[in-house]
Amino acid sequence: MKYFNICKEPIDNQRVIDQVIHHNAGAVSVFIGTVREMTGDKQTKYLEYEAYIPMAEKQLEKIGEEISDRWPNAKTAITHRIGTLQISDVAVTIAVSTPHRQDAFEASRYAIERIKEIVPIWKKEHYIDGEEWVGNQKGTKQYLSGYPEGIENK
Amino acid sequence: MKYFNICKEPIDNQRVIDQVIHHNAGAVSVFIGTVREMTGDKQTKYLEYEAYIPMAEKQLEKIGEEISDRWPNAKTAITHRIGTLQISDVAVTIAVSTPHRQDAFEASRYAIERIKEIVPIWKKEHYIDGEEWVGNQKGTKQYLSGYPEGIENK
Amino acid sequence: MVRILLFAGLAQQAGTQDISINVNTPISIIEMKKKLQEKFGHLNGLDNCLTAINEEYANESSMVKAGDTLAFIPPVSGG
Amino acid sequence: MVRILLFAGLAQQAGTQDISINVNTPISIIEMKKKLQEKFGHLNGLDNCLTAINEEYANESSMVKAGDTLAFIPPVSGG
Repeated sequence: MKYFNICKEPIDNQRVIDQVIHHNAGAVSVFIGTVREMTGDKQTKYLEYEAYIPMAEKQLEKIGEEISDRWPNAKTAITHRIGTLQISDVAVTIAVSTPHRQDAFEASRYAIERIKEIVPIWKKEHYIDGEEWVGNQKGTKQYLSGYPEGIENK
Repeated sequence: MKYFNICKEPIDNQRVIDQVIHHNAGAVSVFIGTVREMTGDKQTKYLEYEAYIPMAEKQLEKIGEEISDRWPNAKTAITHRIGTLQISDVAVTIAVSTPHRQDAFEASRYAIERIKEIVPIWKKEHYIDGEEWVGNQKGTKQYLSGYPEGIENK
Repeated sequence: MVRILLFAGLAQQAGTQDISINVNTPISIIEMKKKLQEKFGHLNGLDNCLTAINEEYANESSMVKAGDTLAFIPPVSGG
Repeated sequence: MVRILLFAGLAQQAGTQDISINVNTPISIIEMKKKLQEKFGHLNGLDNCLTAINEEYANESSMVKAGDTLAFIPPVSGG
């Protein structure tokens, strides 16, 4: 299985975890994003995720590289699911192993924040009373540089 | 399976994760502690963990209650393995689910720090060139109150 | 031909995800956005979305040429 | 009888994990530590280890009585 993977089937968390466990890891921080039913007073029926798959996998890999730059002994694996997801389904699983626990927590958290900034994946909420693409589709946020945060022109 | 569990068999991470996933969880932060081979220049051959099992399970449960007090919508499950563990074996798996990711990371981290303070479990390192019980067995740390941090006389 | 990819709300408005547009000489992304609006009418969010050429983020003044794949990337919402 | 539990380095030094000591009237943990040292000789780390009576942390002045379980808890190192 790829370390940085967009998939259409349910995610096997243990397979993602196994990809980062090794003899000098002492800590693995795993982040699992699941489909939540209630957001404020809005009730979700189900979600749809769409991705620009080849670019999304490249961007996930880039996040892995950023983590290795910041936490030199870290090892990262990320799988994001797309398609239709029901309440409690796993949308994303991130596993980061490091020799010591503080780095694992920080790196795992870094990964999910970066996914939300630079990986071309989109979520459509299907609520009981309507649907919407999430992520500021109305265009009120400006990317003045043309790049998301931390992505530079090469 | 118990939510707060001391076991002698290999830990099934997915079972611990499944215990905290529910319809209003949106984030699960999982911490997995594994046996690391090198600590500085010391090489571990294997570890032995010992526990005061009934009290250890009560203390794990207490950590779950502390988490629920601090993060009201959190749900926690913790399994710690004892006995002989080889390099890369999983010693502890903590899963905390919350509606939003920040709380999950914080609570999961809180849990591992508290385990290291209040849960009666001991680790014996079997190095290539000797063995030792870990945890300041020499008695240089004083518990002046007679209680570990955050445990009060009732 | 330049291959154009649209996603999420943009694809929904345009009614397609994947089209090809003929270009004789390299043109900027700004110019390509104009061509798209000529073809589909106004597309909400096109003005401020990100873009990628051949799977790498680009900016509005980047040039696309025949054989390139240009993706319009609305604000992402994975995770 | 008070049931005494020893763990980790303490159990290793004493050569046992689980013994019973007769008490006629309740005695403090400090006094029980003295009894243990009479029985086993000096035990490294006994002085500053934590204690639990019936699976709850206690302090040195807490009293133990017949039927109680008293555990001596060296600095913990789980996780």
